[in-house]
Amino acid sequence: MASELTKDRLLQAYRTMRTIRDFEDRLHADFATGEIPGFVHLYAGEEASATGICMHLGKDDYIASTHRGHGHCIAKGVDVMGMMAEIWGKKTGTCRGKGGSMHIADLSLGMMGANGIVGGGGPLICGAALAMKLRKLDDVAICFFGDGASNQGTIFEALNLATVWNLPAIFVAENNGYAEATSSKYSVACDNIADRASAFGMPGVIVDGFDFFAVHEAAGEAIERARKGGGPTLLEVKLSRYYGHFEGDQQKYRAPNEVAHIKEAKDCLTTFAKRVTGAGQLTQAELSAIDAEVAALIEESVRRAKSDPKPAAADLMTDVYVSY
Amino acid sequence: MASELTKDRLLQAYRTMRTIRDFEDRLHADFATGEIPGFVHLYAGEEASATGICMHLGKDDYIASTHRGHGHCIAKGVDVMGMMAEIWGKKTGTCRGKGGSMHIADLSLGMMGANGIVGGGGPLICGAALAMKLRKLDDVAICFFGDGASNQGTIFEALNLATVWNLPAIFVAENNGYAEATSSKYSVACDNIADRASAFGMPGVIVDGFDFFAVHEAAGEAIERARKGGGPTLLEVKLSRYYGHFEGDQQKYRAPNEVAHIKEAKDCLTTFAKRVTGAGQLTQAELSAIDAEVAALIEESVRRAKSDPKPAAADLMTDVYVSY
Amino acid sequence: MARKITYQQAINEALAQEMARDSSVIVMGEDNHGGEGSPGEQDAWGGVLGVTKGLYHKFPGRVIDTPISESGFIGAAIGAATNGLRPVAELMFVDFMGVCFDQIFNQAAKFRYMFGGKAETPVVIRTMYGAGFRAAAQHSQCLYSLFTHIPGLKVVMPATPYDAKGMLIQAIRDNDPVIFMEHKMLYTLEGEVPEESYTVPFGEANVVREGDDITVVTLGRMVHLADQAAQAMQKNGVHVEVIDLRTTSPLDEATVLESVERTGRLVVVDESNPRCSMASDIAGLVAQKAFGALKAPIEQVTAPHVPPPFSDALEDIYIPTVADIQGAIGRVMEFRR
Amino acid sequence: MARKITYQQAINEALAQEMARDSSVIVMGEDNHGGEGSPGEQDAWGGVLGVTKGLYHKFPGRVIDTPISESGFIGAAIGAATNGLRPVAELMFVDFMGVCFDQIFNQAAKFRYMFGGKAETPVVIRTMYGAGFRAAAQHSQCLYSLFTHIPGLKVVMPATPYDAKGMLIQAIRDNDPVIFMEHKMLYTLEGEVPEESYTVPFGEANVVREGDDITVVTLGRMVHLADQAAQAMQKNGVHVEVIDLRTTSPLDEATVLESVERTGRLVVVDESNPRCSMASDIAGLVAQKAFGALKAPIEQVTAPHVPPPFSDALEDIYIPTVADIQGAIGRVMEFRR
Ligand SMILES: Cc1ncc(C[n+]2csc(CCOP(=O)(O)OP(=O)(O)O)c2C)c(N)n1
Ligand SMILES: Cc1ncc(C[n+]2csc(CCOP(=O)(O)OP(=O)(O)O)c2C)c(N)n1
Ligand SMILES: [Mg+2]
Ligand SMILES: [Mg+2]
Repeated sequence: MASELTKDRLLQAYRTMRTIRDFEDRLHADFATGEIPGFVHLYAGEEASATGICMHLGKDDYIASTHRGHGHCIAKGVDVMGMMAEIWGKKTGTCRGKGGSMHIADLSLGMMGANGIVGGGGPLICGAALAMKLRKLDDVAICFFGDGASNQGTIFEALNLATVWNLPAIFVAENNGYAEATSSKYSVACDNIADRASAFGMPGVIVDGFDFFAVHEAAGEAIERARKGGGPTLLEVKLSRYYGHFEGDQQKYRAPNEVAHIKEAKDCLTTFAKRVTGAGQLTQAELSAIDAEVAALIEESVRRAKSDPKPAAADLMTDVYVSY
Repeated sequence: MASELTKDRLLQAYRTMRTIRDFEDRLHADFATGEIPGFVHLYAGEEASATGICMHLGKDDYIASTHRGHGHCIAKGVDVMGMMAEIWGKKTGTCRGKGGSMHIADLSLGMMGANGIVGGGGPLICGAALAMKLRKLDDVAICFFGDGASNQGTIFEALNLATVWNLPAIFVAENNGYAEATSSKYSVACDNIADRASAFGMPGVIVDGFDFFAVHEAAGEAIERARKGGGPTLLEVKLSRYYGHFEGDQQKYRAPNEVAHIKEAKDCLTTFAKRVTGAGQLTQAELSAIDAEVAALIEESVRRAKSDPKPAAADLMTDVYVSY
Repeated sequence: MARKITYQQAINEALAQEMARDSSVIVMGEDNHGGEGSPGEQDAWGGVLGVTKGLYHKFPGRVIDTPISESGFIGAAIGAATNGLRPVAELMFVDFMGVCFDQIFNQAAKFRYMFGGKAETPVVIRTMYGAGFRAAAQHSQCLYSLFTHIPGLKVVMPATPYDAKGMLIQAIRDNDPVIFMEHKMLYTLEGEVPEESYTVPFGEANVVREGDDITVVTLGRMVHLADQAAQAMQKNGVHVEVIDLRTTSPLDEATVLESVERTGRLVVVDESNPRCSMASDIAGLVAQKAFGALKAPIEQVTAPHVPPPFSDALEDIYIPTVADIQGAIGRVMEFRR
Repeated sequence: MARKITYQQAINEALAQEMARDSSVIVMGEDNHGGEGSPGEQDAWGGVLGVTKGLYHKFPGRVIDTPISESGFIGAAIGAATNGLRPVAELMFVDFMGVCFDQIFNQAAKFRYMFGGKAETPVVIRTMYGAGFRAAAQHSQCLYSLFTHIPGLKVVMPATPYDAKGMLIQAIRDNDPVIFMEHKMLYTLEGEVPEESYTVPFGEANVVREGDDITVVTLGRMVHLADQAAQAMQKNGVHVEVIDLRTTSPLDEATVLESVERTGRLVVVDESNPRCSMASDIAGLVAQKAFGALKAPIEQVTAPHVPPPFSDALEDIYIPTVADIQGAIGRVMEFRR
């Protein structure tokens, strides 16, 4: 519950969500100018999910992310400067410019990587969790995946494996209603993704993904259970993405004003601010201060990213193998 | 129900089950002499499943089978002489000696093939069913798979696809309790495979696989629904295999006398015979006559298989492509 | 002069003409129309880059969106091909083959042989390959050598709009499983394409440019770079023969061998990683069957043995360049025993 | 004379010694002990052919049976390798790679590069390959060229019990993902194997037999057939150098090139299908880098471009034979320009 979170934690939550939002809004703007290379999938609108979940995690807990990975990275503590530089293809990037938006990773922070393969993270997270279990750590491993990914064999296999091995793993289905242009109503053969949990002998929980507090609480319970050896959970977070599948998507498959209505009624940042200021936990001034700091941070990250050097030709052939 | 089956159909059911049993018993014996090459997985004990299901099918209905495919083949009407010759590696075999036990197929009879890849048949059956639907036929397509296969991604994907496309497909999980030496209690993360049906928006049905009549009835309902456009069903058939995973398996993972007890208490042929003779539907003499005919058939199939020619060297390079 | 359309339009036209001709042809894949189940427009995407756009409205019920389960739907296309349909399934990026390869190489490719010649599997798997999009390691690979290694598959790599149309029509009519490789950087390439339907047969390489000094064997997008390199070399008085393989399986050995017999020199240009590649395949072929004619080492121009990098600074040197090809041609021409 | 054990025992011993030495080493796969959840014996199987037998009781909790979900558990092994373990996962038959290839080639193989050098993935995937078991098209393939094509993977193919032990220990200690290929027909092969632990480094070919007339480059089970062929040729006065590559990635180019520079003649023997194979890879290498020394065409001896057939009558001619190799050696020796 909101009341359980200290002021510092509330500020942290807001800062994380705001950072993600600004990071993505800025990429949206910069992509339009043609300066940003490659495929870019933005997380704007879904901030409460990554934030509410990752606030429970330390750096030895692992997460596996998706093609839409910026939010998970930021929430797990990956350096924003490095991320921006990476997306701009610079040598100073998190992956030295070799990965780009779809492959940002920082294993030293338990961030196993965004992933260009839909469903790719499911098995990997089982492995991270297996290692935790065999090494007798009380860490947890979280697999983020989308509604589209929920139909991929790798995710099903991972769900089964997690229960068979009683792993400290949480499967977070971020259901934003679409896989590219395809509705989850079409692609998912049952009503809710969480309904699939029983097929894999684990609890299934549905949570409102616009509500940071609801996500935080549901995730907390699942993570607590996992840390205590209680096994995996399937957590379905219902939310929406504000931008297209990737930058450039015209979104003709969506209802007119669909996004506008959601933003208006449910935006996670707006509802969070309303709630914490209404309850007297934080002031608008405190939030505005964060807004300003985040804006400056993002501005600085872009400034640096633009001026940072590209990888050198010699970098092409390194980092393929540890040895030879 | 038993009462709905005509005498001819009862005789057919018994003949099919007896043919499968004798075919497998004979392979077991011949394998021990070292004459039969390759991996051979026997279906003995599970006859009521293939028979009870395939009796509802015509030759335009499709089935996809597994590595344990002889029973499905025989029940679908594949020529026993050709099958035996195939398993012996002869040119007269169903697949001209190129496939062997794990790849017997006869597409002209809607038998899409045994399959050496666990779970391989799931997607294929969706395709056969999609073709039926688009071609506006009222045929059905059946995917046989094991408890072990029920954890394979391809099967999960196929279950989802079948509902998404509302296909005339039936998924028959033949749960014999083991995948090789691994118990389904370990590998399947929920109590019954049929419990997974709800995760894929389809009815799930459990049936006693030793009881031909139970299988026949449950399959009949599912097939009827599918033919009428009512979509897929997941049918879990609980049964047991009498021999090892493959020939050569010592079966140390099973309880002592496990198989003996099951044979004693539940054998599908014995219970079938008891029931139909008890109800006065068939006489013991009629059954014995079939026994004798089947024994002669199998004997003849082995005799021919032994004396038939092997493929010629020139056969190595044919049948790779239709053209060139 | 004939009408000019793009490679992408040529593919779309081939699909439309074959669907009109034969009602057993269907198209399926992720967002192949786009918008299924959604509140907005159907045919919202027409494939991730719009290649199948418009087919949905022309052929009701025959352009099918799929869930993201490549084993499931590619396998379904294969199964449907055994039951009277001629499906064209789209594997969006060839890089995703790893989640569905079994259905392709153990099922579709082997049915005919395993079943003693009694199966036909007329399925086409269209897929997008190649680097240049800044799409990084999991969306920029070539991987055609993996399919070429597998007996039972045909592997088709059109380099021009003309070939894209004619070879896709051939692929659809062909009774074997065909992997149809579309280079993402070629979609916007324009070229002359007849409006009427036609086929380009498999196993017939295209001599893009004739020359007697040296043979360059290449395929896919590299055909254009090789041709540019050849054109540049012409100015130095080097007459380069450029051969576009067009299909890697079946392979037109005769055209390659005949050319090298004549020129005595060979460079193979292949965008993929080098090990066990088409470059090595062709080099090995010639070193065995046209050795007597060879006057110089066979040079292979390929991407290096590293995954495709993201940054343009790296990707631009990862992909073989015209200069790389010229360099190889130069070295081979200069070789003296 | 040192102790003799089988190839299979050598693998088992390597696993046991490494598990004893390093508690982060675990073993997992389908029935790697066998009997999990079952009423009877645990360690009932020890792998489908008994290769991992006995480890279960020696290393409680560290030999893990898996459900049949290769993407799931191979991917889990990879994930565990990024979090402090050194898993040895078994892909029972290499033919099953098609249901889990993505985890191997897009995940494990690319982590290090995609992540800018900041990942290590010390996973070993043990798998069984090759023909001769009458196991037909889906249980008899080689497929190592597919892994070799992929940058980021190491591919290891021991031909002897000695190499099996030393290379498996090296694989486990290696910090890159390693595909460890075990030929099913070699399991019963006996050879001298030291009891103590040792490693055989990767990228160092083994000159099995020295000779100055012709070089035969080969790998895996074919090493033994090539050596027999060489022995037979010796009687005709032809001195054949036989090189066992031992690893296809990394590749010991130097040993191959040095030998061909000396002999001027090359036959490559590879059990796999021919297209884009190791045979073509080596032929291509030599045709580029040792061309000047070549006196004759490079012959490739491989299986034909067909799936492995079931019947012994066909399988025996599908697999390259000693006679095939002798024939190729003979032809290359006789070649005169
Ligand atoms: C195996 C695989 N198939 C297809 C794709 C192409 N693709 C990338 S994202 C995406 C949609 C994913 O939808 P979802 O899982 O709901 O995540 P979202 O984009 O909504 O966050 C698709 C089809 C891919 N990257 N990998
Ligand atoms: C993809 C794949 N993984 C593993 C195997 C090896 N294998 C063959 S049968 C089998 C067990 C199958 O168990 P189940 O599905 O329960 O069928 P059953 O043998 O009991 O009929 C295994 C693991 C295989 N053939 N294919
Ligand atoms: Mg989504
Ligand atoms: Mg079973």
